[in-house]
Amino acid sequence: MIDPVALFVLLLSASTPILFAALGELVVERAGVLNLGVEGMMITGALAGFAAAYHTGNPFVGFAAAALGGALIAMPFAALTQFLLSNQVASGLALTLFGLGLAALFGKPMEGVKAPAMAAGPLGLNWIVWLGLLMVPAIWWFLNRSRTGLVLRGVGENHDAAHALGYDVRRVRIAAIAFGGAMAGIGGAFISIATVLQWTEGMTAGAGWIALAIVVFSNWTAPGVLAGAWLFGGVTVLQLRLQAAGVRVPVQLLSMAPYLATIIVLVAISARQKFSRRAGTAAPGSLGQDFHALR
Amino acid sequence: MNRGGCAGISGFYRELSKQRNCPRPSDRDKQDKDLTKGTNLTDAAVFRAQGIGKSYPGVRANDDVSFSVEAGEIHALLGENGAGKSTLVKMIYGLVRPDDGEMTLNGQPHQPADPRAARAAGVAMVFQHFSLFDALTVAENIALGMENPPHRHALSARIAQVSQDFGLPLNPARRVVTLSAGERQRVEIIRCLLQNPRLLIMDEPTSVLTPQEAELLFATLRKLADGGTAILYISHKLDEIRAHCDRATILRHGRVVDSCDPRAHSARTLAAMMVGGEMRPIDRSGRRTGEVLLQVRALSQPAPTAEGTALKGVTLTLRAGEILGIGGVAGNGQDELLAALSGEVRSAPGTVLLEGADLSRLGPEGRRVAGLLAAPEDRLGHAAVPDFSLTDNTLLTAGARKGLVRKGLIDRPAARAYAADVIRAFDVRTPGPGTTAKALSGGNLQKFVIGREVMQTPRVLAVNQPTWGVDAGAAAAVRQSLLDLARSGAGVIVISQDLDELLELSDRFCALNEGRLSDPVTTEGLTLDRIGLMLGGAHGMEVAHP
Amino acid sequence: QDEPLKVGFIYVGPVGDGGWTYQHDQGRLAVEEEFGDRVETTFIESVPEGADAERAITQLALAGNKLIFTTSFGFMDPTINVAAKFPDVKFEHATGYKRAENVATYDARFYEGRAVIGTIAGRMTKSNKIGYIGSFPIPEVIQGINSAFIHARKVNPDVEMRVVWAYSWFDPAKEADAAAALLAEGVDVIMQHTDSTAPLAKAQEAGAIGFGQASDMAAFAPTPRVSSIIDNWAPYYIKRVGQVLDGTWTSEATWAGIGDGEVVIGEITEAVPAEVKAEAEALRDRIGAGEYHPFTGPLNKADGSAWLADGQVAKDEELSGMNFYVEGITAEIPQ
Amino acid sequence: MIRLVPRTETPALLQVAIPLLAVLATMLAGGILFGVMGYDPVAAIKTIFWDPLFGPAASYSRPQLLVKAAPLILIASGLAVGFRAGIWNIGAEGQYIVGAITGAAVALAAYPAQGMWIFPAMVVAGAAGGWAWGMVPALLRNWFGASEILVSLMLVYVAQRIAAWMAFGPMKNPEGFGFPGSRNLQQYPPASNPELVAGTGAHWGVVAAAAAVLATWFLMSRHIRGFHLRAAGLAPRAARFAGVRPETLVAFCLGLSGALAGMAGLFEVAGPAGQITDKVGVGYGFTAIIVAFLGRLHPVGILLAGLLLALTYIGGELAQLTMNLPAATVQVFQGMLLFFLLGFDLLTRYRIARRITA
Ligand SMILES: Nc1ncnc2c1ncn2[C@@H]1O[C@H](COP(=O)(O)OP(=O)(O)OP(=O)(O)O)[C@@H](O)[C@H]1O
Ligand SMILES: Nc1ncnc2c1ncn2[C@@H]1O[C@H](COP(=O)(O)OP(=O)(O)OP(=O)(O)O)[C@@H](O)[C@H]1O
Ligand SMILES: [Mg+2]
Ligand SMILES: [Mg+2]
Repeated sequence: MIDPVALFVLLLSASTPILFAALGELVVERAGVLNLGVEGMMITGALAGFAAAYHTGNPFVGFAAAALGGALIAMPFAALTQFLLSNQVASGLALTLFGLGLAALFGKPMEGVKAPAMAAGPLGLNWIVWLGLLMVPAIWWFLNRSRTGLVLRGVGENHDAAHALGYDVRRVRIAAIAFGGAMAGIGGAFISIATVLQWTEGMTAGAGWIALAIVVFSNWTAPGVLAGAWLFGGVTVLQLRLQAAGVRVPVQLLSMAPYLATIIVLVAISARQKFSRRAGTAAPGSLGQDFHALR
Repeated sequence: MNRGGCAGISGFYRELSKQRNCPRPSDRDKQDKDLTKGTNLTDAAVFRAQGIGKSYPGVRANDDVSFSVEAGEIHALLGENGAGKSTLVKMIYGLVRPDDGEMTLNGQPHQPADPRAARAAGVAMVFQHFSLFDALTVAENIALGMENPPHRHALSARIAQVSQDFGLPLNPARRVVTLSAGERQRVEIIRCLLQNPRLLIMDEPTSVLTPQEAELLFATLRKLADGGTAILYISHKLDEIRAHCDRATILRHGRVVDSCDPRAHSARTLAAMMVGGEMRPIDRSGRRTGEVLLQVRALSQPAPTAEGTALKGVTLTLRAGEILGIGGVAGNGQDELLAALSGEVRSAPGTVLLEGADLSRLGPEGRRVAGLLAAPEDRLGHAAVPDFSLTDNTLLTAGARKGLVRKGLIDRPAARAYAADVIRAFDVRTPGPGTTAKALSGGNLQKFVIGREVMQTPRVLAVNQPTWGVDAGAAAAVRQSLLDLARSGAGVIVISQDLDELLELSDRFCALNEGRLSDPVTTEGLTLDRIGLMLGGAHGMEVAHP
Repeated sequence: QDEPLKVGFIYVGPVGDGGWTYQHDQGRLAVEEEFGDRVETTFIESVPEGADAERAITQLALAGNKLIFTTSFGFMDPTINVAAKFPDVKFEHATGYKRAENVATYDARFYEGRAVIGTIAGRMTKSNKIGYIGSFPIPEVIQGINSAFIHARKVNPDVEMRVVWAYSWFDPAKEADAAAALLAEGVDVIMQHTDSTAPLAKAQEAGAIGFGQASDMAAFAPTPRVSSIIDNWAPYYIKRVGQVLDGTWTSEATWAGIGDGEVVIGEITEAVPAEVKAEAEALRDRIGAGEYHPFTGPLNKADGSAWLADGQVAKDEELSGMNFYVEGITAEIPQ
Repeated sequence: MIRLVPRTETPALLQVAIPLLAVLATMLAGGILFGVMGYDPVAAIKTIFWDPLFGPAASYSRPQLLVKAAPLILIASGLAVGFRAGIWNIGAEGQYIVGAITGAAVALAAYPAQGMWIFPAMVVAGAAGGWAWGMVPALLRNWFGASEILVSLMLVYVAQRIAAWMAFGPMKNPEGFGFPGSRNLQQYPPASNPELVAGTGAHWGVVAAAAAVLATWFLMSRHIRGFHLRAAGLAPRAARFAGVRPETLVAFCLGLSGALAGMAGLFEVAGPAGQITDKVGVGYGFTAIIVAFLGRLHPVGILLAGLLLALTYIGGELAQLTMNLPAATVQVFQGMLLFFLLGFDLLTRYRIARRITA
């Protein structure tokens, strides 16, 4: 009744914003930083990207601007957590508030206009969808095969040791936060530039929080993030698709499912770590902790 | 394999170096130098420091420090806690920048901007606390410590190769979290070796090692030294230094106060040089054992964590006025035994009895009320809250016995007074009870922690590693206070890896091995050979043949 | 000349939402335009339904506003509560059913507009499948679905209606996914009762058509947006402000539609064939003139039971509690 | 060059000065922002910070400060206890929602009975609901070591969907013409939480918030259990050595903060909000985290921070009303306030010293 291939194509687009944001957050968390400000960075990217795309007429310039915007708005968070050693949970929440508010204020002139249309990429899918898919192996390779990725993991795993070996923990983390901001920005811009083609206040509607859940679901791995993004996107798409096909679905219950699944996965990996001698979760050792080195 | 054999534990029993009934590792090594790729055997100084100074707010950590390390030499750096040893080597490694003075390496000026620059110049360092990444593999850990590591596969091959050459087998694919303390140290050493360092720095490397592991370490160091590497070695274990080091530079309050050949001095004179005065001998007099106070019966417990050790049928009896020493190498259940005594881990009914009363199901508070007190090994973060003032730290354990807490309400003036009492009675050097625990030096905090328990007049006090990482002066004070406590009629259990300490303090001695406690023997007349047998080939150790 | 009349507005969303709140604010601006110095308007936007609403409404009353429009269903109880404390202030609550001496209610007969665009949809679909994105299964939305379906069927007996509930008034990503799901089901016309342009953007990608909702969404004309159903509160707001100014205001329940200009059909673009356009406009005019009621029998309920006999017209009370589909819609309303 | 030197003791003055400094800095930065946007900065700041307290309509907005601040303070008091102990419940929003639902459920089940027992039973049910929702992450952490940060956050979304389900399904008002949302409890006197003294804004939630501040202050600064909590946050092993069971601690902290959040939800739904809707969670649970930090995790600080945040909400509404400042300004403002506070907070832990040179 429902063509699985078509469903999969739906899922690819639906999961793109959260995939970008979650991949970015993955890198940030792998560097040992918990940034709860994803939503604020996404909305900033959505606005910056939309404005740039609108003014230049080029959606790709828009995405570049979104990356920049997301990275920039993350900088107060970076400064607070890396230089002033502020609590990351609180700083992240502040970033979300700040980003949402700022985007709403500066977005006023952008209301009501339409973004330039984007030409479809291969197989009729948006280029950014492809870019997102490509980022999965790229980030996997970066984290697990590249030297810089190794340093980043080292910093996230044990910042004191990384510091003792001469790595600039702060610089690595600030770079990771900027990257996470850029990725979240692109994810947000996918909504404004590629999905809605307009700017409206609050248009990311909580996608950033889902991205955070996905990172946990992924057990801090890039392929896991893809799986998580597909699960979250998939459940939404599937229930809508079933509704469209006239099947009666318990929408509220289904929409809880990804969150429950995330909890179950989290419990499973935590339990594996707790009860077995092999290390289970890949949660970075220094995640969320302050780092302060005296020279 | 060399399990519990003569060479394996000889390094641990300092006396053995005098007895010479085993060849010293260095003697053996000299017979096969070809293992190392030594090139430079001249006695020119590899490293030289001239007038190095470093200030921290309120502290002159290093002041006009000058010394040199020569090729092929194992050079000890001695000094009390806070004498400035770590600061000095951190400057050599580029982690801290000196305020003044000059350093040269191989005759070239040495001013590393960061550790990477220092590594590039030929300096390698093993840290006081491990600088490893638990979740990463051995190969990844090593790659992180190198400037231009070869490709993954090539690196793994080299690690396998070098670790074989030095008799330190390691599997490059293992995750560090699964390794024992000794294996972890190997990772650090291999990481250094792969860089062919000119100068190798080791900051208190043996504090976490089993004797066999320590022995293996010295064998490796000697090999390296014979190959021309200069080695700078920091330790509080004076006998170890006397056995293995060629020269010693002694720091006090950041200044070089002496330089000597440690082999030519006794541990006591070395300690005197460090402290700058004579050490008072310990007074063991006037103790008599009385009735049974504490009984531990067939105490068994699963390992609390993946890295922990299970306790297996531990049984012991402690009498009034008696000090029971429990020896054994780290990781054989010391922490778990202390936790079972302190009540942090509750045990099966009938396993822990104080004066006949079953305390097994009581937590720490209940046991303190009953008179069973404890002081864990790690003072900062376990025995004391680093960020709390000393006053608040008294509330951690002394609330009930000292009436600092009544019906759940805290009596802060009483706590402050008690903290002041402890500070006075135990000569804790600190501005006052309001100081945070982390601001105290290790030795002073240890005196405070022990004092806090002793002054509660426990019936039984159990301590773990009471003088770990503590300098000679403070260590002597702590030991004396334990003897005094026993003299007053309490029972004391001392868990320690320092056999000298155990021989000095205890009336009876047991060995803890893989969570099993041996039967006690009287310390009087106990020989080191006998202890060696009791400790019995330590667990899971691989000692490679040179 | 005495003090200007102060008129306050409480919005549930931001003025910039481009939909529901935006249109209410357009109405406010129209009031300012109409009465110039004689009125002074203020608004508070993004007021959550619930506890904060009561305070925001009170603040408006305290600030001297004599007429206050509370523009979301969720403001119903707070409006009634505040009105009890300010008997000399007049309140207008949108889409609710509770009235008081100084509380009037107003709503728009959106279903009239749905009848018109339903006609266009029925004519324009080639796949004979129309998709409908619903926000929440509440009477207003169900009226719209039924009305659109009835009139699409009238011009195209083969038409089927696919309904997807987004459970949100505004969630662009979700709406886009809903539109995509409908398109995957073979739908080529999308109607929406949610506020973002995301469904139009999806329709554009797929070559389908859609309609502007709440606001004109002219940025998407001429296609995919072939027409729109616009909430136009301006006439009502101007009328009621005028009544307060000349002292003729009374509490009443207003349910106005195309005839009063409250529901406006946006320009039908050239993407729609002229005869279809004419047909739609004719229907619009007949409804506007009161000659035709979109819910005129014979109509059965989806379960087959009879609802309206031939020529019988649905009563307003029935419509305002509508919780069933008409015959021909196969889906079930989620409970 | 300047550098940071850890403090061994924090001067008491700083604890007070830093939040004030942060507020001043926010006013300054906010003023600049308003100026850039073309508003009169002085008037805007005055409207936000002064008018709710002393402006023309202050007699109304002052009590409203209490109404708005009460749930924030109630929730934040509980959260701060946990935060002090190193237990990160960031799911108070979910516990708030569940408490509102379970509390309202009692009322809806009792409807239309009359009785003195109904409201107390609702309070108990609300607290129990929040408690139970908080115990989920607690148990998962105790049994499996699952991070309570992430589990409690996930449970917020689950709770939101339960609320929507309730509003559209089981709890839908049968007399509501098919509209979502439960009966309005304000109109069911035995279940309502009205103003206790007219014109004060004080309802039972305000009383509970005040009680929570007092109780947590007593707990944290006078009682040995509070001492243990603080010890656990700073050095878990030391706390364990002192006699704290980590499992008990986790359960206590999450249970307490959950119960307080659940109570806050109930007071809100029975009082100011009136009914269960799909939007019953309006973000108090998240804002309370900010309040907890603004208040430096101290009960008195939380009291002031809750009032301050309420002030920015109400002042922000006034600024919309009188100056047409967009609603988003308040968000930016709160974000900045928190940024500044967190930034200045550094001074409590470190002092700034000039780098000593040779
Ligand atoms: N980062 C720092 N900031 C301030 N003071 C410091 C810092 N590091 C060390 N100090 C001070 O410098 C002095 C020397 O410390 P250092 O760590 O070098 O001693 P150490 O000889 O290695 O002691 P230990 O035997 O305990 O390891 C101490 O008084 C210490 O308080
Ligand atoms: N980062 C630092 N800032 C300030 N003081 C420091 C710092 N690191 C160490 N110190 C101080 O240095 C002194 C000695 O510290 P160090 O860490 O070398 O060892 P310790 O705790 O004294 O003994 P050990 O580690 O050998 O058991 C202590 O007084 C400690 O407070
Ligand atoms: Mg030390
Ligand atoms: Mg040191």
